[in-house]
Amino acid sequence: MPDNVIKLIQITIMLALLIPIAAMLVWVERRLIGIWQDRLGPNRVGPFGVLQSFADLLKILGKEDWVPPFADKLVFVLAPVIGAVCVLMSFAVLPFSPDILIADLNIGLLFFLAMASLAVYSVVLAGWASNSKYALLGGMRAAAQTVSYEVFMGLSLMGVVLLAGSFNLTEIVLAQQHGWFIQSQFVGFVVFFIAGIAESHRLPFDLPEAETELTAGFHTEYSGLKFALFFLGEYLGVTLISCMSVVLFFGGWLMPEPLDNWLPPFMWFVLKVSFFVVFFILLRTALPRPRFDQLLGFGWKVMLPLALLNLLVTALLSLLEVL
Amino acid sequence: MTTIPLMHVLILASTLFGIGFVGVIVRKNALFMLMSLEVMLNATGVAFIGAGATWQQADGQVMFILILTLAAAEVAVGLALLICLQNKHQTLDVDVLSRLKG
Amino acid sequence: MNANPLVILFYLAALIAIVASIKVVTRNNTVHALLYLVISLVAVAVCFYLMGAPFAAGLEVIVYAGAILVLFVFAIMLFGLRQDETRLAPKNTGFSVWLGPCVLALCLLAELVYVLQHDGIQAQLSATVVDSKQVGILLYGPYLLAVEIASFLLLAGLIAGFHFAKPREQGGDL
Amino acid sequence: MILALLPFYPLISAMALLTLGKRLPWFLASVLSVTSVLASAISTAILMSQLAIQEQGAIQVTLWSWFSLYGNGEVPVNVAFNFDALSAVMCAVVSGVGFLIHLYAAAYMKTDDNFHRFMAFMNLFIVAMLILVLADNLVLLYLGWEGVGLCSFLLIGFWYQSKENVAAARKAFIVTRIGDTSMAIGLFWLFNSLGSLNIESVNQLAIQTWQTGDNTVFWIALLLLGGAVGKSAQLPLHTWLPDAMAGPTPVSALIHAATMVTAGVYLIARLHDVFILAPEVMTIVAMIGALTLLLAGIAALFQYDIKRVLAYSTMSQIGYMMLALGAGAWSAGIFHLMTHAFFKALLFLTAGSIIWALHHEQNIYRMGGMFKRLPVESILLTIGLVCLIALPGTSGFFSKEAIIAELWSSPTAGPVFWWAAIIGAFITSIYSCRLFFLVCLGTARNTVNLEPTMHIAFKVALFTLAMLSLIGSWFYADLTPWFSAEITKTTNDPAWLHVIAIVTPFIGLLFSWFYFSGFRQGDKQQISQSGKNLNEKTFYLFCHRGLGIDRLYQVLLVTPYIRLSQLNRKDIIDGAVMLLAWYTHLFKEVWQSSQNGHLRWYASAFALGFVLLTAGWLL
Repeated sequence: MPDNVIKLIQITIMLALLIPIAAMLVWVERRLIGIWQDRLGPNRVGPFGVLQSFADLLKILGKEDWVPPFADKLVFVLAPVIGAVCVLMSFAVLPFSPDILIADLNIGLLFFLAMASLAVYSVVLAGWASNSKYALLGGMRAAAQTVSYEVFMGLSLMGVVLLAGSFNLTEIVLAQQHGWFIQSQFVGFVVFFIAGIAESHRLPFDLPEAETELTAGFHTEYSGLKFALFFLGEYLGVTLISCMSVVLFFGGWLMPEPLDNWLPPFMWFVLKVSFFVVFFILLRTALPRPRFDQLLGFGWKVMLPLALLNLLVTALLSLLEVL
Repeated sequence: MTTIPLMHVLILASTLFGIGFVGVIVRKNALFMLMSLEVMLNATGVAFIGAGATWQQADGQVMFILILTLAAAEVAVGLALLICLQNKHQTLDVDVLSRLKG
Repeated sequence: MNANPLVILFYLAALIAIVASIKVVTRNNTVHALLYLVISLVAVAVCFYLMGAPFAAGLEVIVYAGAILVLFVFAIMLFGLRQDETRLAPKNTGFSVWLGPCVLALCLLAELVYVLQHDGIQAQLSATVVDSKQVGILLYGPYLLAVEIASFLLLAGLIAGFHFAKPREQGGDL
Repeated sequence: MILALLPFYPLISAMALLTLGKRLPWFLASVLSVTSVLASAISTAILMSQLAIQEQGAIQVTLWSWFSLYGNGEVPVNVAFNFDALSAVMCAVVSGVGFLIHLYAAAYMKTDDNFHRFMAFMNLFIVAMLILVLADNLVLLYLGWEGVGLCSFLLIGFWYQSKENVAAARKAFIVTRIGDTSMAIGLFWLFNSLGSLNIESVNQLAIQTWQTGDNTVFWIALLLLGGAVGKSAQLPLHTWLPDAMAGPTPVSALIHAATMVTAGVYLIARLHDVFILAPEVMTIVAMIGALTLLLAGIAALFQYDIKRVLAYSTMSQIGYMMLALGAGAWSAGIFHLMTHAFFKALLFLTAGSIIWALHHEQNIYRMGGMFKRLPVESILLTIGLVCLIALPGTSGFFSKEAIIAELWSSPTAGPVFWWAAIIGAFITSIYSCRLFFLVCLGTARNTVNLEPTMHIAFKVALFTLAMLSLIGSWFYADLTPWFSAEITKTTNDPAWLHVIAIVTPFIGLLFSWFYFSGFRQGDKQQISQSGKNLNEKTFYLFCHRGLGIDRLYQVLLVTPYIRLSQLNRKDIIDGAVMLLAWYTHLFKEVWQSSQNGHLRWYASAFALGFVLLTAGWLL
């Protein structure tokens, strides 16, 4: 069973890497925003404050694991775990490079979508189990928002599936050898990326946790390790969406011919992903938060028709063998 | 590789169906009845997929997709009705909501 | 018997599905029941995958668990249904309520199993994967009419849902 | 073409009146309804002149094919009209007298709220009556027959707000229904035997098919006679007519004196070939006529309502017609029908005028002295009564004498019937005198102010009718040739018969002159005593109530029926039906209890059904 052992090792390495990366993203975000806003940000712990996240981690681990007495205990505990697990599971189907891939599922894309849709439960159940007004409102917002945006997230990806002819992510990447799908699927990418932001509840779509309105939304009652799990989930989500964007629209580990050999494929992948992660973070500083009805209206009235149109045009063009 | 006998799949489907069925009959709460109905629908899906897989035909999955559509429409209408009932009668107890009797 | 891990996984998932379904039916707490339903559905999705229907498995999770049941959660949140309040009614407590339906269901099950046994189904599930492309070709070929009908059904569901849930000016009847 | 449209002018008018209703002003409505009948009358006149010129005995027209009795085109029943001598006379009476009565009614009913409805019904009646007399086949005849029955019902109950009127209308309808049922059976039988319903062919086929005295034809004739008896208010179905006087007076004049009640006479005359084949029935007809004429005459002696006197008189005169028919004197019967229509319409309308003038006073004991108060009406009434009594020179004289002359030696009648007719004539003159004395002579026992105006329409109608009553016999068309199957007389009558017949009315006059001297001189005591007697003395009461026939029916039929229905309140036959209902109800209870509205119950029922079904299939 050497095969299985290799897989196990890969999984372990993946987890060992991903969780610290997610933790580091917190620091990256704070520093970057600090810089953009012309201030310092965390810079005391370690060089440039690199160890800030570890300090936070230590602090969180030291806190009392407290569950509010009015909460539904089982669901309350389960909710953050679902979130983190779903996001982590999605990474299993991501082809980081031709070699580094845990599960080469033939329905990889569907699996990603499935996990994304299951991740809703995390937020919704957290809001419900907390048994408090703000949390419930946050949960309901999350449910409405996620269900709405999930629809055209799936639809926007169908153009890619159509062109690649497969749900398998590796095959999708390989299909981009002669040109990234961003060229033909620019609209699809825009829709997907916006939906991705909404799915990971990042600004400007962070209404489920809008602190000016709902204290902290669905995780108002959370603290300690469980709170940390939510946080982890969010940053892992950011990373995941970035990874998916790269895989689906930007050729994954592939690079055009001259650049191809400069770096190993995995490094190209990491570089591309980093770009999107930073883009994600900088979005937060750049955009205001819409009203909730605006959010839903935008989703159903603009994004959904756009995604459908994109799919229709793509289908038509591929039928005429233009693409 | 040992494969799964169709028999077992069908027994799984029957069992799920039976469980959902008991739920529909026993539960008084319309919401639970709806959930039990979902279990039953799901059981039929299992049977279809099992049959489709046995003959390596996609028809089973097509039927499953149709079931899925049905379930979606059913739940949308069903829940809307439940909300109306809740607003009007402040209860979802189907034993109380028996005004349509003969 | 040469136990293939995937086959064992199938039986495991089936068992989980059955147990979770039983929990769905017996729980008092709506959200707990719903969570068990999600677990049941995901377990069934695993079964689908192992039965060589990955597309169906994906749809099961995305559409069923990810959309339809979220609708349930949404509804529960709107109602504020924490517990099944109907269980407080004196009539619906105890074993006797469950007895009749359970016997009925067992009869049904016994009959079904008997029929299956009687017909002597020896077929084995083939390990071959029926992928989404085949499904798609079938859907938009011979089943096109069914697709159209399903789309009408969904439209009807949309309109009905909208009609029922829209706020009324003054206590309109159902 | 003229014939085709003949019955339909009043129909158009009736439709217009019913649809436009009160939007039509009185003048337009009355002009419409009256002229429509006038149009029919003029058409009749034109047709009669044509008929006189042309060779063959009838003008025929087929409008459309109504239906076919076997559904395959065989034995078609057409809406077709046949205008022959008999129809011509009837048409002339119906449309002519009908026109005059319409004219009168338009003025008489002017103030009524439902004037339009009234005139529409009247028009409708004329339509039905014309269809009846013109019908080429028996089905169409039956349509008209029932149509006039319906209109009669509607018009008797015209003032439906009053309970008695409704009861009278119902009575008329139900009693005539008995006759109509009998007639319908007779028609079915006739068709079954002869395979045709066309009147002409029926008459021909009857002669070819049956021997005289055949059993079948006896029963058919008897059944048809039942219809005639019902419609013409003869014994034993006569009881509805006096009550029918509850309707407005023009209705009494038109329907219950001049036209509809003579339909029975017309029917028998029309099917004379059938009746001739059944001499026993002819005798029965004569018997019925004789009995009715005597009974109605006696009853007329004891009435205080002027209209009821006239109603009984009508019955009595139709009795004469029946007598004539029974004796085979078709032509005389029809002649009397015509003259009777004239003078009886005149009598009714005059009575209506008097009633109108006296503010709806109908009791003759409260009249009196009308010669001074209402001279014109009184003279008209006198003319009518003179005709009724059949004093020589009047139209009634000629027609009645014609009948009486035929009786003695008729093979189906005989001396007994002759004597009955003579006694009837005697009684006629007595009750006529009584009426005349009580109304016109003596002193006024009613001091109300008279209704002032006598409408011009009244005058036209009344004077025309009076003229016709006096000289109506000039129009006597001898139909004898037309009734080819006239029964030949066996012996010549003795001369003294005529003398007695002519003298009898005068004897009656003389008798009344002395017997009713109190009435004549206005002896108030005697008059009021006589009025009281009608209500108090048993014999008077008995006669006043139509010789107790109504009472007899009450005792023999109505009371037992009511008793029976009370006994059978929980209808036994209905019980069988109710068993079914109960059974259904039981099942309803059972199934209803299953429809308890409990969703879970339904789901369990599903489950149980499925389990049992599968089990059944497995076993």
